[in-house]
Amino acid sequence: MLSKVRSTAQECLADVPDGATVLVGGFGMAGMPSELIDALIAQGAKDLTIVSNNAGNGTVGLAALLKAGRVRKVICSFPRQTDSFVFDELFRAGRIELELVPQGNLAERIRAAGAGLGGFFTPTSYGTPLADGKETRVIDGRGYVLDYPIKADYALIKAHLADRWGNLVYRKTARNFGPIMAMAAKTSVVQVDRIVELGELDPEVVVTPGIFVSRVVALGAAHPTTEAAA
Amino acid sequence: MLSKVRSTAQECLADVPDGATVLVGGFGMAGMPSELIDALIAQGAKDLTIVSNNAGNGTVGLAALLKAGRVRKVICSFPRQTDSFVFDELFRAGRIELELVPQGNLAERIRAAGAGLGGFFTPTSYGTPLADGKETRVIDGRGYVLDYPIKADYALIKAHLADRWGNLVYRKTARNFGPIMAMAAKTSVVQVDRIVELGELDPEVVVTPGIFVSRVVALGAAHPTTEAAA
Amino acid sequence: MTYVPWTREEIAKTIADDIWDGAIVNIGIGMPEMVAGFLPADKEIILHSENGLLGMGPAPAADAVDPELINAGKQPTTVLPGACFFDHATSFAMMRSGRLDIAIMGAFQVSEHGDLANWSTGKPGAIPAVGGAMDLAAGARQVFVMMDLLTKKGESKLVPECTYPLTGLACVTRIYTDLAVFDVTPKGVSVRARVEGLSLDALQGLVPVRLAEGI
Amino acid sequence: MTYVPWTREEIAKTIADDIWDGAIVNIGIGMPEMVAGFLPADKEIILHSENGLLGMGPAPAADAVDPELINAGKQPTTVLPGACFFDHATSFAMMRSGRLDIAIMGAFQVSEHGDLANWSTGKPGAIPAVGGAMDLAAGARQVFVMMDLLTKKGESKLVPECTYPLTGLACVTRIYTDLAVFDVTPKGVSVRARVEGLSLDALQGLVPVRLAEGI
Repeated sequence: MLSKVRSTAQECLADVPDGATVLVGGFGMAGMPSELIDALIAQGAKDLTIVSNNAGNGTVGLAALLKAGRVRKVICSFPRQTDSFVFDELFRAGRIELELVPQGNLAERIRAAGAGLGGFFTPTSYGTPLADGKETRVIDGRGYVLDYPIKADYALIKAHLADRWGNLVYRKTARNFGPIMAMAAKTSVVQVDRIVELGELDPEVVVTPGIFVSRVVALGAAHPTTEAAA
Repeated sequence: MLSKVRSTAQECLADVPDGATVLVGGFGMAGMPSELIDALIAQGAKDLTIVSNNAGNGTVGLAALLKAGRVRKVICSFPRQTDSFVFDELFRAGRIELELVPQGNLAERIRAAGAGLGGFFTPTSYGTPLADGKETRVIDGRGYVLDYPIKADYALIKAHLADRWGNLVYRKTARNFGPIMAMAAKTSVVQVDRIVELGELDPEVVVTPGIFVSRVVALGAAHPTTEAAA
Repeated sequence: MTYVPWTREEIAKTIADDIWDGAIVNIGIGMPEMVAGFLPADKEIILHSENGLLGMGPAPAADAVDPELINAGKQPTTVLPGACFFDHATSFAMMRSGRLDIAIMGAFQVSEHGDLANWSTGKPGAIPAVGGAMDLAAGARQVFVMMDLLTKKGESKLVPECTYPLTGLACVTRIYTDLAVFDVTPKGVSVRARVEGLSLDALQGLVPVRLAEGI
Repeated sequence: MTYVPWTREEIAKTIADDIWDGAIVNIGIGMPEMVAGFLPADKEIILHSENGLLGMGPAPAADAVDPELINAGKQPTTVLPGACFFDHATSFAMMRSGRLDIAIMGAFQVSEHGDLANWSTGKPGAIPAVGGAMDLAAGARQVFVMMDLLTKKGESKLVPECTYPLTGLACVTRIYTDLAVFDVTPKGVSVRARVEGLSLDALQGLVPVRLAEGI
């Protein structure tokens, strides 16, 4: 019997090795897999490459992982925020590497890994400093930059509901990077508000097919849980 | 007020010019926009390039369009079927051009157009005769073929429900090429079973956001219409 | 002659009035956010939020905030009837494939060719951050820039060539400033409107780019 | 010694028995379709249909046919609890990114390196058609081929190099035939099973590829 359900966040992340590349979902706090990040901090893997839209806020979640000195490199689109002081300090001290990627190229590079592609030509960043050193090409009169997939060992994702095959539905704008990160990682780990019985999710409304999901763990909701909201 | 709703299939296709590239959805009869194809036949545009998974069955739909001598070229993955005699005859007579594309590369090339990419490296077809004459590259030890987007002037699609903004949901395996074809065409025309009020489609379950849809027309269902099936 | 620059509210209202019925619009973070408050009620304008929402509504009441329903500025938002959610790949596919009618963005500089610089001052030691600016620049059919025409030091931000790091090439189609509104055309920069009391000659005196009217 | 070739049912059952619990499998059109009938009830095996369905069930009763619920062979099908629908780009992304455990396909020829030829005989005048065969070959983690070992003329279909047009390079991992089952390994072709009464030497006599056992 196929079951991707695990009991704890710890169990989901026990095998993350040092040096792993880890995709971390979320845009702002929406879709941020906070409990999985906490479990990763507790687990102890170091020398990580973290791929996420931002580079941590305040002193919790990603920022806490960075603060613990466990991240070698961050690949993101927008590390600079009013409360990104943990990253700022590490970056200014030269203690963390940054690869800055335009948000849409970041999404497409993650998606390309999940689609098994070797690379793609994107118009975004053509003619800008973020294309420096990259291969470019004019196709049909328009300039493009060659970008490569971001393949990852793990993805940490937050979704709304899952079944034991790993089928997922998300909630509102918490969907953001979840579907593409699930596709792109060898092992995709998903924290959900609730596990439902197989067959409870309408086959028409599943957003991430279970084939892209390795492990799911129910950790409760971080949003209003009225019936209307669910 | 934004409304993509049109009254007739004819109205949806009145402006198709000679020489247009037209994406036609469907896999087998599931998702086949038969009434739109009939309207295209009636409309009279010729010298068309048709992009579809197959090249017509029997004497109706795509086969009828081909039979009417209106198609210059077919781009598809599987033209040879037990009842594809119309295509077979035109092809053997040298009266129609065929570009054969593996099914997944066909889907990805359509999707690439819809995602505004200039091209992508795919592992599929590497080392085979279908890669002859194409640029190839070994990336991270694996061989890839460079494929280009299939941009189209029109897409003819069948979905289940639409609202006036063009948001779509599909039904079962009739979804197939619909979502990516809607993205890839300058003008995407969708026949649906039924138009619903704005707000009736749950924002979580819309499959094709209305932004990718130009015109919708309600033409009734070609499947069981019990409440359970809807 | 003396003249009074347009206020930010006036600029925002001008932009809002220029958006057509049925347009799909992405409103950038910062100064452009003011445009949302002036969208005319008699037009149906659909707002795109690049984190994965089309059909965005106004900010919610304080007691209706949902932490999983936010906009690209990470502020709580709402949805209108007809809205839908989608993932990041789909959201940026919308941009890149030219489905957004208008993106409204701030700028450090715009060149006479429509090159845009709005993501980095290039200052050494600054933390670089780009977000979706380059994707919007490359993808939106029209890029409307909203900015003051002059820096605090009185230098024109409309320039022959940008000196700040570029966001995108030849992407800006219109520039709304406190002193004038410009169209960037293949034939050059055309003055679409000026504040009352500011002559074309006087405006030309402020801007090191050849200006004309009615191009 | 005499021997009786395995029937197609026997081959199909052997394949079905080799599929592990929880495996995600794409069953190709033609001879492989028989495998579906032998899937063991005590294992949960998830079937992928490349037209956009995971969790495919058995064929429906005649009165429960839905023309919008079909499999890759364009035949009516059903869904199991846990199934989901998706578009073609997603379906083939699953293949290309290595999420399918097994694809079962027919073949004209397989080379000792695992090269597969199954889409075209290269005959001039034939209508070429490829469908999803090349995508499955390039993407599935394991490709199981189901075929007769010999052509009607008695020529081996397991060959040093394919002479028919290729579907994919070095993709086949196991070959199920009417006379033997082979593993394609980096060290060569290993005989996994033979029909009773067919010695390794006799099998080697039929196949122009060096065979071994237990590689």
